[in-house]
Amino acid sequence: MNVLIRIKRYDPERDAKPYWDEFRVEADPIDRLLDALNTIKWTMDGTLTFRRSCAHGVCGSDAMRINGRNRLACKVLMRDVGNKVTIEPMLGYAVIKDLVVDMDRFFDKYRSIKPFLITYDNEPGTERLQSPAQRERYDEGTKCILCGACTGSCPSIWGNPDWVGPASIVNAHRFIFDSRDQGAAERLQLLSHKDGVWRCRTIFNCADACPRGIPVTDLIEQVKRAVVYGGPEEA
Amino acid sequence: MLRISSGRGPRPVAGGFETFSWYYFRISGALLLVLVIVHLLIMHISNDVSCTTYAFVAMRYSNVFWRVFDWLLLTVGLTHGMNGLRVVIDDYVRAPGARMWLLSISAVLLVVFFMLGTLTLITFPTVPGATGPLCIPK
Amino acid sequence: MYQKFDVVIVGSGGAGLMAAMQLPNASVAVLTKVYPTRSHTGAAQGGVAAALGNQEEDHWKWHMYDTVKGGDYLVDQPAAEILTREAIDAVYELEHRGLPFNRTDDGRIDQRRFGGHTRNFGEGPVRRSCYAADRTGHMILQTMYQNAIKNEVRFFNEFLVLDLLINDGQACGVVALEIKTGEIHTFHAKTILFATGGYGRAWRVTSNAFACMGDGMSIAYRRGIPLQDMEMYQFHPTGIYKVGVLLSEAARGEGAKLLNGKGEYFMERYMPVLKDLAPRDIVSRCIVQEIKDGNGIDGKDYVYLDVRHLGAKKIAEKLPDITDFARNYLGVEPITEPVPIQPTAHYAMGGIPTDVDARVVIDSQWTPMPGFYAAGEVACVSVHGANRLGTNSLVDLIVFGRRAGKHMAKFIQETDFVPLPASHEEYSREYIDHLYSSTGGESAAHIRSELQNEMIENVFVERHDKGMRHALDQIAGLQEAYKNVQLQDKGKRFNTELVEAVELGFLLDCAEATIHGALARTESRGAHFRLDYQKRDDANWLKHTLAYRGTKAHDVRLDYKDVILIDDPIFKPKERKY
Amino acid sequence: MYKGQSGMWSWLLHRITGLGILLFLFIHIVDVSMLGFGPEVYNQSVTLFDYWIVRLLSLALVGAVLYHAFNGIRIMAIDFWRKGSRYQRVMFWIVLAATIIVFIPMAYVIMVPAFHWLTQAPHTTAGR
Ligand SMILES: Cc1cc2nc3c(=O)[nH]c(=O)nc-3n(C[C@H](O)[C@H](O)[C@H](O)COP(=O)(O)OP(=O)(O)OC[C@H]3O[C@@H](n4cnc5c(N)ncnc54)[C@H](O)[C@@H]3O)c2cc1C
Ligand code: HEM
Ligand code: SF4
Ligand code: F3S
Ligand code: FES
Repeated sequence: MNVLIRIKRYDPERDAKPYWDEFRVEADPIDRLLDALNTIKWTMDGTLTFRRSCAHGVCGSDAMRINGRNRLACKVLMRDVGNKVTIEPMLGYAVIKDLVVDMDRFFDKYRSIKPFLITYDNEPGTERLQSPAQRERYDEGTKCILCGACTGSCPSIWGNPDWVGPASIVNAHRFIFDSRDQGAAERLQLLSHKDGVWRCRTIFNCADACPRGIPVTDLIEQVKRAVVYGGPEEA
Repeated sequence: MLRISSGRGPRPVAGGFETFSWYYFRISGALLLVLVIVHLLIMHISNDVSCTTYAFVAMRYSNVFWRVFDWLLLTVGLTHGMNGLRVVIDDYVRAPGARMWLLSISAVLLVVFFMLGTLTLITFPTVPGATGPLCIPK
Repeated sequence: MYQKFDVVIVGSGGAGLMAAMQLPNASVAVLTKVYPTRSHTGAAQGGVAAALGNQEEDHWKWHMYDTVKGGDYLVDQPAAEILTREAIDAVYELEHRGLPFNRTDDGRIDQRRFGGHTRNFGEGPVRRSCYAADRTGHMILQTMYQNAIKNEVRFFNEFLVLDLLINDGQACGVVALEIKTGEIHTFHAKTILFATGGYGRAWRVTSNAFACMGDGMSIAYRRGIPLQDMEMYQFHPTGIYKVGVLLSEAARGEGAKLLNGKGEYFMERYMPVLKDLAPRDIVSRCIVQEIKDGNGIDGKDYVYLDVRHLGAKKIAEKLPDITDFARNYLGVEPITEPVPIQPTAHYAMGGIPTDVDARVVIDSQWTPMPGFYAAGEVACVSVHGANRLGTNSLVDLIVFGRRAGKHMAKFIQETDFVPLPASHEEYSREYIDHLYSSTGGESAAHIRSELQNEMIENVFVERHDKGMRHALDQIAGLQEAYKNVQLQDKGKRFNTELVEAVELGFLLDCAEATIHGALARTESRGAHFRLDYQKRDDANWLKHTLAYRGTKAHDVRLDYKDVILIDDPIFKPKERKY
Repeated sequence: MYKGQSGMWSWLLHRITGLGILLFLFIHIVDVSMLGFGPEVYNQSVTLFDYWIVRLLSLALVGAVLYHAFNGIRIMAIDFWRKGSRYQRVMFWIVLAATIIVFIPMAYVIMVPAFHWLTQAPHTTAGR
């Protein structure tokens, strides 16, 4: 199939402002959109810039705005985009060049919610025990690949770049609801502040954007309840 | 037997203003649901707006219940709405200076309108008989 | 820019981060060309092997036996002992640091079967692979990154390391390109760890990420350090047809079977005991054999992986990602249809030679280069020998990553900084300037794709002299062409075209060493299978290849060092049967 | 423009209606405070409500209040009911439907007097 690909491009070194560029690419219907981007880069215009690594949706490098929604280019197939596709960098992040956005703030926010197991007990000689049900309790959050698609899709962050954002809350959830963790109180405290969970206005763009199928809003709501009820509720 | 970790450390200190604000939206929203619906029914359905004359008000306000009702509507609605305005300002106004100004102005507005409304409600005389028409003449 | 750290770790995959976790009191910099959580370790699905015995009786010695036998006896046995013994503790350490393993009903780490892992020295499959759904690597990477955050490790994200600095025989720093700005930086260090992963992108069909370009191997190789056993490259039997994306062995661990065009579960014919769970080299070869015998699907070059009999529930619970891949990339519904697969380039058993403390050794006499360490896929301790068992790579990362970290912690106490060599940035600057200014008109993408096609034609599951000579000639030509690579993007800022061109140079080096090793090794062993020498030849070839770079593709110097065996009859090399 | 899903539009509407109602509330407090100036002033101000354009505005107000109120319930359901976020999309359609269903009879009652005048010859001071 022959596809027209429109890409919003911007190289601050050369361009005064962003502009639209168009390419025609011959593609197989089950090719990934990432393959088409590579075809452009490798055979038409070497200056086109985007991130990619794993090419199968597990590393989180290539989140971008595809036909208006945040998606991973390596998880979108050509047959799903039709004859014309529009690609833009994600909103809510500063553009470094073309489709590459600055993720440093995103990772800073992730770091801010203490995304690591906090324990005060001594470590046992073998593994800590945890029942399959307790393990299941926080399973969804462990799927996160920190691609940033959710955070970039959230209208709250477009207005307020200081907001901690859905991805960080998902990862806070992963620890708050882990039966082995003892840092729930610290994290809930952090998240009850101004740029914490309350900036989420249940818009659900995040859950729609998440390439890992994480019910992001649901997890955020569980964290909100944990804040108001003073601790995580059981499954 | 399962050994699970002994506890979760300290419980979170309840609160923070933002938490309260979130809660307040919901509580006041639930209250408003009742207040606003009753209010709408009375003002727009069982009466036409053109009939909410001075006399009509006087009749209603001879009963303290309606004064309290309206005062609640005023207070809850205003605080709920102004809290909403505050959130919106926080969301969109990034420059700290401008934000401070706008937030201060809305705080002043809140106080002014609350006083104005409350004063109106309190100072309204309890006139026994109706003065003037119950509806605007057609 | 110039910066100074006690320890510089290049690579933030499992190996690099595991090492970083051992150095809480040192000044550590981790350099990585992608954000840490995007490292390739995150793609690992199946699990990490350790003889915990949570599901059934198991011993590290059984694990060691499987590792040695799986590696077709090209394994250094003392290293395999360390690997399998310390695996147990390393897995507990991961659990303590928060890794969300799947659990048994009594709350312990759940374990499942995996190819080549057996009970009681080969009697039958054993549950040894500790796993977290089918994203164990992802969980390892996340957990380690989280702990790095906890320990406040300094990260330099999107820095492409170009060169290793050596002064007076001692490693003392690296030079790197900051991708975002195009600036060159020097990192001066007492010790350097390379944990840069593999080079699967040398083949057209591969499970590896775009970032797996053999950077670390090539950088060391250019600095006169040999590469060991590069001919030992693993082709995983079950890559998604054409795309190469991996369908983990976990699927077969859970009971999936291979199906040929005649509707036959053919592995039962080849390997009566382990069947579909035989080691990867064998299964890959069986698939290629089936295809050659005309038993491919519709006579084509692929077969099926069949999970239908497992039932929708088990598939959804235990293999969610895999199902997702099949649906997404093939439009196949694994619950009702078999999935088309073919062997895919997967893992480098070879790499930078190291000892069991992850110190790089630079000759057949085991001479270490002070200050230089390597761990993970980039290194060759040799625990995988001629063929790695599934789940043993993650073990390698955590065990030898940890040993590297511990040894470096000691090393920095005992040693002082070595001054940087004169004009230390010169090589890197010239390299980059050349790429910017070249007008030769060659395209890096084109050269890369030629290389990938040549490798899959002639240096794949089955090899022979003629094909490999052809490949070597081709690569010599491609290396010449590489000198004339011309960039379209002349900008400094986030120039990924430049990055790809630099990486292509690395990839060509790795391919060159691979072919030389393979051409010389006139036997078949593990993943190295030659149609013209189909038998294993212990008398002549129970030894490791060391390839030293020459000035041109054709003049690589080869040397050899003995495989270290231990004095135990159980581990004596014998024929490999499953 | 980001192609958000229904939750984005529901939020945007909720925000706009909330602010709209607030604006009305300000006006309303001011006009009610006319009570303090005695019957004449106040009754004069009430006639304002009789302009059909103002009637249309108050119609908008009623619509806004209804949507905001119903969607408020939806938001609370998402917040406090564990399955809320799973059914949020359905609930959004219910909110829209409920808003319209309740709005129509109310609109009818409110607009009838206005329509009445529109169809009759003008004979009041207010109208039009
Ligand atoms: C699809 C797939 C599934 C797998 N499943 C399993 C499994 O189930 N079990 C198992 O045991 N093994 C598995 N493996 C193998 C295993 O995942 C890898 O061998 C292992 O993760 C390699 O880890 P590493 O730390 O050595 O390198 P990587 O994780 O590859 O990390 C390399 C790091 O080096 C950095 N880097 C590279 N070059 C440079 C440079 N020039 N400058 C700066 N930084 C650089 C990169 O940014 C990256 O951070 C699998 C592999 C694949 C491809
Ligand atoms: C009738 C019953 C009402 C209910 C059930 C209700 C409910 C709510 C709820 C739950 C929120 C919080 C939204 C969130 O956190 O995402 C909210 C926000 C808001 N409400 Fe109401 N409300 C009602 C009436 C009113 C009234 C009368 C006003 C105006 C005075 C008003 C103005 C606002 C504003 C301005 C916001 C902020 C909007 C935003 O942040 O997007 N509401 N309402
Ligand atoms: S929650 Fe989903 S969308 Fe958000 S960062 Fe994680 S994987 Fe990406
Ligand atoms: S889009 Fe934003 S507002 Fe909440 S539900 Fe998602 S984080
Ligand atoms: S390239 Fe890894 S997620 Fe798309």
